[in-house]
Amino acid sequence: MEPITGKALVLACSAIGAGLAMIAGIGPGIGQGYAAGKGAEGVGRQPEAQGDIVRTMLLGAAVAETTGIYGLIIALILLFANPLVKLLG
Amino acid sequence: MEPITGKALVLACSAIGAGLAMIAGIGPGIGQGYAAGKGAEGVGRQPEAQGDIVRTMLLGAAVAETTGIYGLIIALILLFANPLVKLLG
Amino acid sequence: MEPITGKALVLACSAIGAGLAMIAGIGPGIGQGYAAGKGAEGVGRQPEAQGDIVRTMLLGAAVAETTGIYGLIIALILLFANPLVKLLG
Amino acid sequence: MEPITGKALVLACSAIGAGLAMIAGIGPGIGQGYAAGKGAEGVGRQPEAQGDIVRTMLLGAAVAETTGIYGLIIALILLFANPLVKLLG
Amino acid sequence: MEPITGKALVLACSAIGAGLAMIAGIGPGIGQGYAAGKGAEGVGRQPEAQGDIVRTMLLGAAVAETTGIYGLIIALILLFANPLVKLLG
Amino acid sequence: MEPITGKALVLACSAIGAGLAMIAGIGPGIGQGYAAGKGAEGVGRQPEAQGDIVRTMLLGAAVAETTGIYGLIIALILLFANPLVKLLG
Amino acid sequence: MEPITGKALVLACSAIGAGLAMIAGIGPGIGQGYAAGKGAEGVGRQPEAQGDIVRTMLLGAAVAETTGIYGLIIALILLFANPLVKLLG
Amino acid sequence: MEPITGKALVLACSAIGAGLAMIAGIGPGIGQGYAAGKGAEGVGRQPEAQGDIVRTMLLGAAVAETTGIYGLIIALILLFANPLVKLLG
Amino acid sequence: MEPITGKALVLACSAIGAGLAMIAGIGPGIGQGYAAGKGAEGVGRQPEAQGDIVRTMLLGAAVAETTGIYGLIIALILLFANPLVKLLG
Amino acid sequence: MESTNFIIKFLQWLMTFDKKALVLAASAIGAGLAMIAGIGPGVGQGYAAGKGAEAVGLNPESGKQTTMVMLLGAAVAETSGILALVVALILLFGNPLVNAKGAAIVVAASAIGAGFSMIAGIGPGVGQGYAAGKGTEAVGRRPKYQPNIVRAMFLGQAVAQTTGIYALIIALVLMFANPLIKLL
Ligand code: NA
Ligand code: NA
Ligand code: NA
Ligand code: NA
Ligand code: NA
Ligand code: NA
Ligand code: NA
Ligand code: NA
Ligand code: NA
Ligand code: NA
Repeated sequence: MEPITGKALVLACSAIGAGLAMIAGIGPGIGQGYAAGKGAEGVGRQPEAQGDIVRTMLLGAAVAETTGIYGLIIALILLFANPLVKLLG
Repeated sequence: MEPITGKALVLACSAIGAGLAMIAGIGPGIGQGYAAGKGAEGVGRQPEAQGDIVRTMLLGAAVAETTGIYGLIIALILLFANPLVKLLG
Repeated sequence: MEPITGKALVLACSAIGAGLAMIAGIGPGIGQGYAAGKGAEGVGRQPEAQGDIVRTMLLGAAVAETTGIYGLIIALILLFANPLVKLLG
Repeated sequence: MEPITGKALVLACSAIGAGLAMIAGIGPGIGQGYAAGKGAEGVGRQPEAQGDIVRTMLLGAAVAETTGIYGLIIALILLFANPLVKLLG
Repeated sequence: MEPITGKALVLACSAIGAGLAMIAGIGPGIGQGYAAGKGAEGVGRQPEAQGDIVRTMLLGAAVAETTGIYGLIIALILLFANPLVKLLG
Repeated sequence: MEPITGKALVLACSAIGAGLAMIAGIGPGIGQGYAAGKGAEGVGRQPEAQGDIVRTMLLGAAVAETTGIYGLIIALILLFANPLVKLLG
Repeated sequence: MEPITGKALVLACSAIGAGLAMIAGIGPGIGQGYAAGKGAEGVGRQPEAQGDIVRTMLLGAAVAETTGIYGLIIALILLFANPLVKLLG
Repeated sequence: MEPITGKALVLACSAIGAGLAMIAGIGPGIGQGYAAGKGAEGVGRQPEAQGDIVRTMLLGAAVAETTGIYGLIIALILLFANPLVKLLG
Repeated sequence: MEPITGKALVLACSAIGAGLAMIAGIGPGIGQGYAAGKGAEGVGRQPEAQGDIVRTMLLGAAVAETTGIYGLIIALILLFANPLVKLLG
Repeated sequence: MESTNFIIKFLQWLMTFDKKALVLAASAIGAGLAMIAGIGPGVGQGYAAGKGAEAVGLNPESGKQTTMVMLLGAAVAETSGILALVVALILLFGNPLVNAKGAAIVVAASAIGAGFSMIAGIGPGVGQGYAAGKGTEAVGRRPKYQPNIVRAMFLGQAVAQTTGIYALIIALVLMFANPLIKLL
């Protein structure tokens, strides 16, 4: 009979922490979608400025992606390079 | 009588973590829907620019999809290639 | 007397994970509803462009559906093809 | 004295999972309400296009309903055709 | 002395599940309120179209109500016709 | 020492379920507030249509109230006519 | 070591339930604030209609308050007239 | 047999805390996406002011990033320089 | 075998509390992003007023930052100057 | 007596802790929950900031006046954030529950309940900030009607505050005049 160890508890909670961290992705999804809509609207109105509009949209969307990436990085750390388990010794 | 092992706890919390990660999908859903609405509006107003509008809408929507995909990937890792269980040894 | 096994814990948490994954559906619901409203507005203003408007609305809505489908797939996997239980051995 | 069995735990968590899955209904509620508002606005402005406006609104609202239905289906599966309990054996 | 049985656990979690299911009601509340606002605006602008506006608003609001009703039905099933308790045997 | 009975667990979770059900009230609060704002705007613009505007606003707000009432009813049932406790026998 | 009684568990969960019920207050706060903003805007545009605008805003805000009050009532019942504890006997 | 120690509990909850902290990233994602959309719109309308528009958009987006960074810092502290474990002694 | 001490429980919950406090950061992220968008729009329209627009945007964004800072302060107190552990004695 | 029932086991595990530790641990979570209210002022004041920037651009000559209205409205919208901060600081530095009599689990749960309650403050924060933004916009358009506009804005903001006050009252009752403890 192998009981639940401290290591197992840390790993189990890391799975939940990884899932929680991904929720940050709601933000870039909404924001970039807004930018997509405004970009599409702008391109329809000023087709001659399409290059500038799409470039600005993509630049702004790249900025908006960062916190989603932060969440992904924290999740990947929890899953693949878990520093908490190492701390347990 | 087979008690709850550490492995079972990690796998159980992985199921919850996978579910949590999917919540990120709220974002792209809202954002891309906004883009869809703006695209439809634009196409109605400037039918001659339909190609540009739809292309910009789809490009922007592709960008907005990423964090939803991140969530899906983390969920799939938790379900099918769980690194936490391997760490348990 | 049959106590709680590890298998039961994994299956119980899979039920919760499946429920959580469905919450992603909030996004497409809001987004596609926005597209529906913009589509209806556009059709009222430019009845002659109805075909283009509705087609763009539906194309955009299809894109917005994906993360809701991802959530559904993860839930169905947890319920009907649970890989975590198999890992338990 | 009858202890809590694994079956009871799975069924208990299924009740919570079913409740969580229904939360998806927030999305279609907001989205379709937006469509309703835009439809009412459009009908007031272009009464002659009422048929087209209402048809587009209802088509878009039907698309927006799907993720709410997904949530309902997962909840009904958890309550009435629970595959997790069967897996318990 | 009557200890906590599996039946009690299922019923306890059914109470929480019922509460969670009601949260879906956020959606129709927001959406129908939006429709109400647009309807009031429209009636002020085009009083002669009041009948059409209110009818469209109510039709759209009825569509937006469904996911709130789904949540209510799941809650009522959990409270008054709990199929999970029956499964316990 | 009086131990925890199954009845106590069901009643305890009913308190949490009742609290969760009230969260539905977020929706009507936002929606009806939107209607109030649109009504006030409309009355300022078309004072002569004040009667129609306020009537439509109130009709729409009544529709938007329903899911808040559903939540209240489920909470009151959990608190004052708890069917789950009766099921415990 | 002080044992937990059933009564203590019910009261503890009532405290949490009361807190959860108050979350409903998010809705009226947002909605009435929207109405306040629209009212201020309207008063700036049509100062001569100030009376009508503010009256409509307040009427609509009163309607939007109800679900916040429902949450308060449920919390007060849980705290000061707890029917669940009485059911415990 | 190594049971769950206090250290393990602190580390496990740190994993959950780190995940929760990342949720802050929803905000910058939405806000910066809005800025991206407005920037794209502005660049389309006043291409001659592109430099000023993009500079203002990026300046504002940098300000909007801070709370996402705060969340990331707290998560990194919890994972890599956990002061709570040190307090345990 | 060393049991979990009260100190460990307080520190573990402090990690969760710190994570929860950071969620406040959603607000400033959204709000400041909105301000960034409006600032970019304004600068495009009235380039001659760029100084005033950016100054007002930054002043307003500074005001909007405060609650994110409050959350950060509470999290830092929980992590680095935990008054609860001191109270434990 | 070793119970096999996991709920009893968990509750017995909780009871192995000192009452004070249990209450303090719950207070840490309660303080974190209360801070979530800060979402509201952040969104609302950001809206006001955007509207302020817009108004100043459209009407630079009344820039000082519109900025003043923006700050006034935003100050009101800060309320929920301040109230949440105060509740969190009380839980951390002047916790009345630590010395409260009664069952540990009820006292601990009250700290969490107080934290949940404060989350309601999101609403007034968002709403009052919206009103601040609209008020700022309106004053920017028609500066001479500032008194009327600001009066309507404040009146509406006051109405929007109520659910935040209700939540504060419930939190204070749970912390300082807990009727549940007495029921035991
Ligand atoms: Na970012
Ligand atoms: Na993205
Ligand atoms: Na998608
Ligand atoms: Na859909
Ligand atoms: Na519906
Ligand atoms: Na309704
Ligand atoms: Na109401
Ligand atoms: Na910031
Ligand atoms: Na602030
Ligand atoms: Na109020």
